[in-house]
Amino acid sequence: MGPRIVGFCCSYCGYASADLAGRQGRTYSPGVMIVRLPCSGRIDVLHILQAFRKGADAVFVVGCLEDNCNFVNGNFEAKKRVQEVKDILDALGLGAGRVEMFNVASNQGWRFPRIVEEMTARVEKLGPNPLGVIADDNR
Amino acid sequence: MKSGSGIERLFERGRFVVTGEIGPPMSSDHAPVRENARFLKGYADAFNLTDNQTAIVRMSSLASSVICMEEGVEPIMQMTCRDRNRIAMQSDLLGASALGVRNLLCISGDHQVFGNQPESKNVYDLDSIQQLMVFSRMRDEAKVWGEAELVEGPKVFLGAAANPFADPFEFRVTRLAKKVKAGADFIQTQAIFDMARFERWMAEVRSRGLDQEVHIMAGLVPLKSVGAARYMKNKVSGMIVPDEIIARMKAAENPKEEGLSICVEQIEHLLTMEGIHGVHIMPVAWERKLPEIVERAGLLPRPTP
Amino acid sequence: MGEWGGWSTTFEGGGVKLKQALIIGAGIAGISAALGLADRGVFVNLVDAEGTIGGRAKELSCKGVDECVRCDVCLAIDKLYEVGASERIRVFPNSTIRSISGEPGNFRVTLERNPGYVSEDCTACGACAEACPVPGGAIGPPGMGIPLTYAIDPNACLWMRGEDCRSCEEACPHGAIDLARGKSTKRLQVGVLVVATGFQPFDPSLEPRYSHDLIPGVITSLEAERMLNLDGRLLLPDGSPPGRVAFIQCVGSRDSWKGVEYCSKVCCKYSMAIALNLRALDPDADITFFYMDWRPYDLRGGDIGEWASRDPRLSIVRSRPAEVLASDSGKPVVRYVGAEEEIAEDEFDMVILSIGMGPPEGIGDMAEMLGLEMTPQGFLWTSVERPAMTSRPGVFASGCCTGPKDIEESAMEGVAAAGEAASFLEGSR
Amino acid sequence: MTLPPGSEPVTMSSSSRPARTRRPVVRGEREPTGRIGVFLCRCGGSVDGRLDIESVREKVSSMDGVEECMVMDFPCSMESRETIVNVIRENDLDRFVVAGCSPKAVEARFKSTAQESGLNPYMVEIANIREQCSLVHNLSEATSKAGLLVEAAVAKCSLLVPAPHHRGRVESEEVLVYGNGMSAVVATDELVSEGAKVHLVLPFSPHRLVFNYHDGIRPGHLEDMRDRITDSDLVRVHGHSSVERFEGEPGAFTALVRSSEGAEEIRCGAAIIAWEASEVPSPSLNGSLVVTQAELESIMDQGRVPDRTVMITLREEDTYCPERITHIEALRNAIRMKEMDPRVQVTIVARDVLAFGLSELDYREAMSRGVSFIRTEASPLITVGDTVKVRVKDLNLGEELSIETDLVVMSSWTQPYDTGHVAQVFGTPVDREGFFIPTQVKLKPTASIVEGVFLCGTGVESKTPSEVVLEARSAASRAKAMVSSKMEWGGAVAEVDPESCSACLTCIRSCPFNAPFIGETGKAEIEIGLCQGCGICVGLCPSRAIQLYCYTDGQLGAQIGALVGRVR
Amino acid sequence: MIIGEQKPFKEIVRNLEGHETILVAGCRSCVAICLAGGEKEVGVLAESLRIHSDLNDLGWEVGEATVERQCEKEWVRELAPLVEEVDCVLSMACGVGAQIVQEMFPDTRVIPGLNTSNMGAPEEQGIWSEKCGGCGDCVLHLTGGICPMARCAKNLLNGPCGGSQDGMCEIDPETPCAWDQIFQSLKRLGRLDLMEENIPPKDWTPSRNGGPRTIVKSSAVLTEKEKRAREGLD
Repeated sequence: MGPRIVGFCCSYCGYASADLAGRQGRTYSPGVMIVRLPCSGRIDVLHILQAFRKGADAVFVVGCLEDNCNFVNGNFEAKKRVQEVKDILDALGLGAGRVEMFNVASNQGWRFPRIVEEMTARVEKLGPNPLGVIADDNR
Repeated sequence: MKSGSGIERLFERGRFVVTGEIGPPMSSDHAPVRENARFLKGYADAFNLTDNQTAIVRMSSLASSVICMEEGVEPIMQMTCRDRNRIAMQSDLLGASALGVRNLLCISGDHQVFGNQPESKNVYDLDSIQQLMVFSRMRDEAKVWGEAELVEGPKVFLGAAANPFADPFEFRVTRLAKKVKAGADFIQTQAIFDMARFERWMAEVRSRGLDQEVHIMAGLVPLKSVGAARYMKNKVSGMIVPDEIIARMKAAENPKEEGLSICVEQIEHLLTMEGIHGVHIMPVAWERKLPEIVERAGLLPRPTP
Repeated sequence: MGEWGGWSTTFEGGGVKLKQALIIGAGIAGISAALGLADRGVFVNLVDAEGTIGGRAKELSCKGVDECVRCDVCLAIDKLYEVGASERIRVFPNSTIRSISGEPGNFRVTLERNPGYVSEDCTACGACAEACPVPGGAIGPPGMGIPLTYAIDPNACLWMRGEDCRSCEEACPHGAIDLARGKSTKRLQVGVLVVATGFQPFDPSLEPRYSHDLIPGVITSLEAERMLNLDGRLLLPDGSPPGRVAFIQCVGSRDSWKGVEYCSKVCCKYSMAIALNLRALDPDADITFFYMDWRPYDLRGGDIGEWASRDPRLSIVRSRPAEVLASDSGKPVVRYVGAEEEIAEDEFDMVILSIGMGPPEGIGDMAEMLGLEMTPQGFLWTSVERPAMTSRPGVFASGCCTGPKDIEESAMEGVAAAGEAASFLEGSR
Repeated sequence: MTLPPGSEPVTMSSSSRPARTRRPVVRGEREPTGRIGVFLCRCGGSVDGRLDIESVREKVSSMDGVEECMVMDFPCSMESRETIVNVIRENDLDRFVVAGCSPKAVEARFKSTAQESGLNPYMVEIANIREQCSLVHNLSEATSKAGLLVEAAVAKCSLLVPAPHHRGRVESEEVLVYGNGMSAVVATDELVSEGAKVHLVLPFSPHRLVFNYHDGIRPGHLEDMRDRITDSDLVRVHGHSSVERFEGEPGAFTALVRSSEGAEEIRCGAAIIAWEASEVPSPSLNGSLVVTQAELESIMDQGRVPDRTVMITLREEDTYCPERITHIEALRNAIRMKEMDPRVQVTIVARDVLAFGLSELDYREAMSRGVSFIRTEASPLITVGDTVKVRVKDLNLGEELSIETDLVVMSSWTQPYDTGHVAQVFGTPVDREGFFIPTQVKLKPTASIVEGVFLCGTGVESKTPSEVVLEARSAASRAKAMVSSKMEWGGAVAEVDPESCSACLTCIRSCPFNAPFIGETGKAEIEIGLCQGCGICVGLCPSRAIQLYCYTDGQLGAQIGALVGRVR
Repeated sequence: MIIGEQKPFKEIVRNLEGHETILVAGCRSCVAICLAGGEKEVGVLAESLRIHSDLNDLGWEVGEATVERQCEKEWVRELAPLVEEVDCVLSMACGVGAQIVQEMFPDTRVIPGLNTSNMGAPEEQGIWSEKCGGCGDCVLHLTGGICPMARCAKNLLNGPCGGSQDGMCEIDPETPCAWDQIFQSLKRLGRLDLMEENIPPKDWTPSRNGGPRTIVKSSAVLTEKEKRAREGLD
């Protein structure tokens, strides 16, 4: 099913954009699993780390376009959380590139598949998450 | 006579005193100090021996002072509050006095971040004002801080620094007053470029009669280049270099020459200023120019103390 | 959708007032009015001539890249979900008004359900599209409208073209497709009417000098929006991004020759948003605006002059171009009168015509049927003091059918209309 | 977003709050049993056929906790939802998963289904196996992905807890209108005609309300309206008063209104801040030769028209004046002068003539009547002698013109005053110039950042009178809708565990809606009525003391685990 | 409150070398409030350590626990059962907490996870600065409520020195000059006279010069008699 990628999506934009992509029949890698959040601001450094520990090859967080957050600054908060994780990933040697923050609008159906493309490409560059490989071996 | 130092005597006789500066070397070799002393002898009445200036480790001001004396040059030993606690300070003062050092300049000292030991821990057990309080008491009452009696107090003429160019300006004269009250006998000011502000400061000094209580020496730094001017304007805090000076340096086809002339003009101006009892000339890394400056300012020959 | 309860009539002071509304036009104004009324417990019949609701907004695109440029389009789209979720709003797609009788408080309306060929039972499962033998498919996938239904393109459909193919009908698991379906009618009784039939974008072929459809790269702002909607960036027919783009403002606005004397109000705003999108994607793109007066409807940061002053690659020309020609290389060349009264010509990769808004098709008949007054410009007349109030009680109007406005203002009018209509039903007005 | 000058970035004292956060009683909801039902949607061929729904069912029905797992045609249809209710009752399920369309489309329906079956409405989880699965992947991919999605949904569902929620009438149906001009009057009028009770709070007496007609509004209309509403028994006018405190939640606000007589507490369900900006007198005015548009009007009212007039619409410091109204004023007055005497010369100096929409017609009329226009970017130089000279650089001619004239009319522009205080009281931010900042929340015109508080008037941004009317009416209409509909809150709301709270104020500092506060226990509490459920505080809380119903760390963790912990 | 910040992850990992079972212990007090060592930070660090262990196949076992106040034995005692399980505790509390943990569990190695910086206060969300030097001899009444010992780079008692420019300290243009602030404050308070006086050399005995300082509030201390009484000896 391709690389394991978790997308934490704000219900207002990222999630809607994915829905729209679906309705418009825009396909993307089935390895992408979407976790719906009420707002990207709900994201917690822990959630992202958990995903990686479980073996996610990449994680992305989708929030609304800047200055268009339904909750004023949730997407800015999310950006900061993602940066925190980037630093940790670097310290761990996993590569900060495995996590990214995107800002999209609910009616950008074309955008979601592009995000998936982007992250898939990054995984190809960085290789699979070793933890995922280990996990698979132990299964 | 508090100390019998040369400059004290000159001040007493109401002479216009000239002091210079000799930067101790980053070396254990005494030669550089001697050479400078020999070369400068007679062009100023005494010379400041800086104490690890800008927090860069150099030969100690005490040792350098003694070397100068061996060359027949009168030293003004600088002592910062940065590197010693009150014990070391008092004992160094006793030692210096024992070796014949008669002038001592009390300063808080540049913060260590500027030097080559930024990781070091500063002391500041005392600040410069407290240092004056402690030292003047040692001299006048033959007591170390606290009550312990000294068999013999130090013979020392106490100097302090004043910076009319730092902020808050309105407090600057008060701070001078505090130093005087704390026991300063003479004052060397920060290098003057903004003459207007300096005069405003002096006016207030006079209005409070402080010029009667302490000998004020105006500090001067001859500019070597427009770069140097800019550096002092921008990098050295507590230093104001007006744009016209920079412009003038920029305009000159021979900046060095121009720098000297500016300095000479400043001296000539200061000679006429009420309450100024001398000048303190600091040709930073340019000691050898001192004679020319003093000469051109018509301050030669220097009187014998 | 299933059967649909909750239909009650309330008896109030005067005559019978049916606590039901009919909203004609399911664009942003109509939707805002519908939601506003549903909020107050009024049951709403939302009628639209198209297969899905959303009106013009669903053709428009978000123009932001990482940063929002405040074009409000996404917000309009989000409203569609609320309509879909509301149990008090019933949507009639592919429907128009055949006749209206009765009096304020109790209108009798006959809807004409046009052959969408696909009924609202469609679940957009896509079985039909898969079954369709026409190369490229005669059945389009749903856009972002609600309800989500597939639409059949009569021009491509084999059956329509006289051949005997009903594969989609057979494929549909819900019997939602009936290629033979003729017009059907539906009767409704409602207390109030809200007209929100939107606007007609200016037809660029009425402005032949700008060579729309003649020179590749000359597109209307609406086409630009559709392109952005499709994959997020403006591309030339050959698929390459445009390096030099010109915007021609006031195409079909402020132009008495075209019988359009008014200013369409929103073109400066949306064309600047499109330009911001271009700039965000390509810092080196050369962008030129040809305009007469810069009228940024959105006051916050909408001044083109200010932008031009800090962006060397943005040029602004205060001139209405004479024509758009083709260069030897076939690229569009804009011909205009320059600052020194001289004739100047600039070549571009893409020329975007900022087209204005006209009264919606058939508004005249609508006005006649409902007995509503119109403005000289051909829009519905509404009172300045009561923006949603038409010349006839019980009938309200909002959105661009009463004059050009942007999404937010349309939504505001929808809300105001809901207030008027609701209070009319409650008899408090 | 800047807070009003001198205002606290946060309010944290429990004193400025109702004594308790409202804890809703969840009536008639059965005790959680942990028995899960799963309803898989064929959704015609859009799910079934595009993925193998049967194999998903097999996979899922074996999961622990799953008591019932059935495939249905359209769970979202009325009939199916009745079926679901029965299945829940029969099998004593206390939570369920629906796998089908996007929750954005169907969530609301299944919440009510849950309630109909006597469950807490938030005991349902939806797996999106259509838009985000069957429509975008091939059959085998979609099938296995759907399996994971449903598993994940079950994993999350098994950890759901009944969320606090409340649905009921508002406590007060009255609306507070706090204003200083036209929009306040119009908003009140709309509310009255919609049958709402209104408290109209004005900083001065209603008779000091002044209005501006330039935009087709019948002169006198607003005065009539003012008198009508002040006489209406639905309206209580608080003249010479100010709102000093405003707290509570939508449907149940308390405002402290202070007047010269003293202070009074008012209950209201919603509030409208209808603030008008007032004129900034142009600094360069000079007696009788350089006047404002308003002064020009009074000159014309005396039947006088100068032979030569130059109107300047540019601000002193600005290249152009963005306020439409100044341009409309200029055009209308220019036309009026020409009407009074066609021979007079009228020149309008502007960078752009902001004649939006139908005001373009005024622009055309002005031109056809011979009003001349000069385009310029720098504001002109005025020298006053016995006549006035205006020096201006004409953009079109590219040369400096010097115009001699009898009268110069300067457009004055507007700025809101004392909005800082209002903003502080209501917790709605203002920008640097003092304009209220409307919320950016999804297309809610006239909404402020505070739920239940609406904004209108030129204190939000400059507008023409007709736009003010529209805005005021829709603000009023929304306020009325709010107080006459049932108040609903709860669901995905944040809740503090006082045990672990360190009262560090992080939540208070970070909440955009000012929902957290320090309660009487000295620990943080969250005003459910104000909580919008964004979860920002949850992600930030250093003590992990805050959880968001429907999105707890545990639930999300379980979901993540199920989604990622899989073999490639 | 006490302000600290987490050590760089790599340093923490280095210091943990040789240990396999680790308890990451947080504190709900100051360090939680300055977002350095509360339950959240504990969770994040613990998870990061687990990932590190998995990646490098170290087989670490990482536990988490956060107590009310690590500076008090009674709270730290709660950790006892967990500490038994591990061979080292990574304390996310301030230096005080870490020491108490060590004191309570002398046989288990305690490794600091934070660098304890100062006694300070939040300036705004995410920004904390030092306010008190804990010198044991407060002079705030003389200095307009601004502490020169903590906030002057040279902790002068008779400042400002010649390095004060435009209200900023000579050490860098970002740092405000405490003495300039004192001057402004006293000016506002109309008590500039306080700055006319020379403040004599400071008595450092109440400060950090006699080994660890111990404050005794005799009225709160149990007397020998009381203790014996409690132990039921009398």
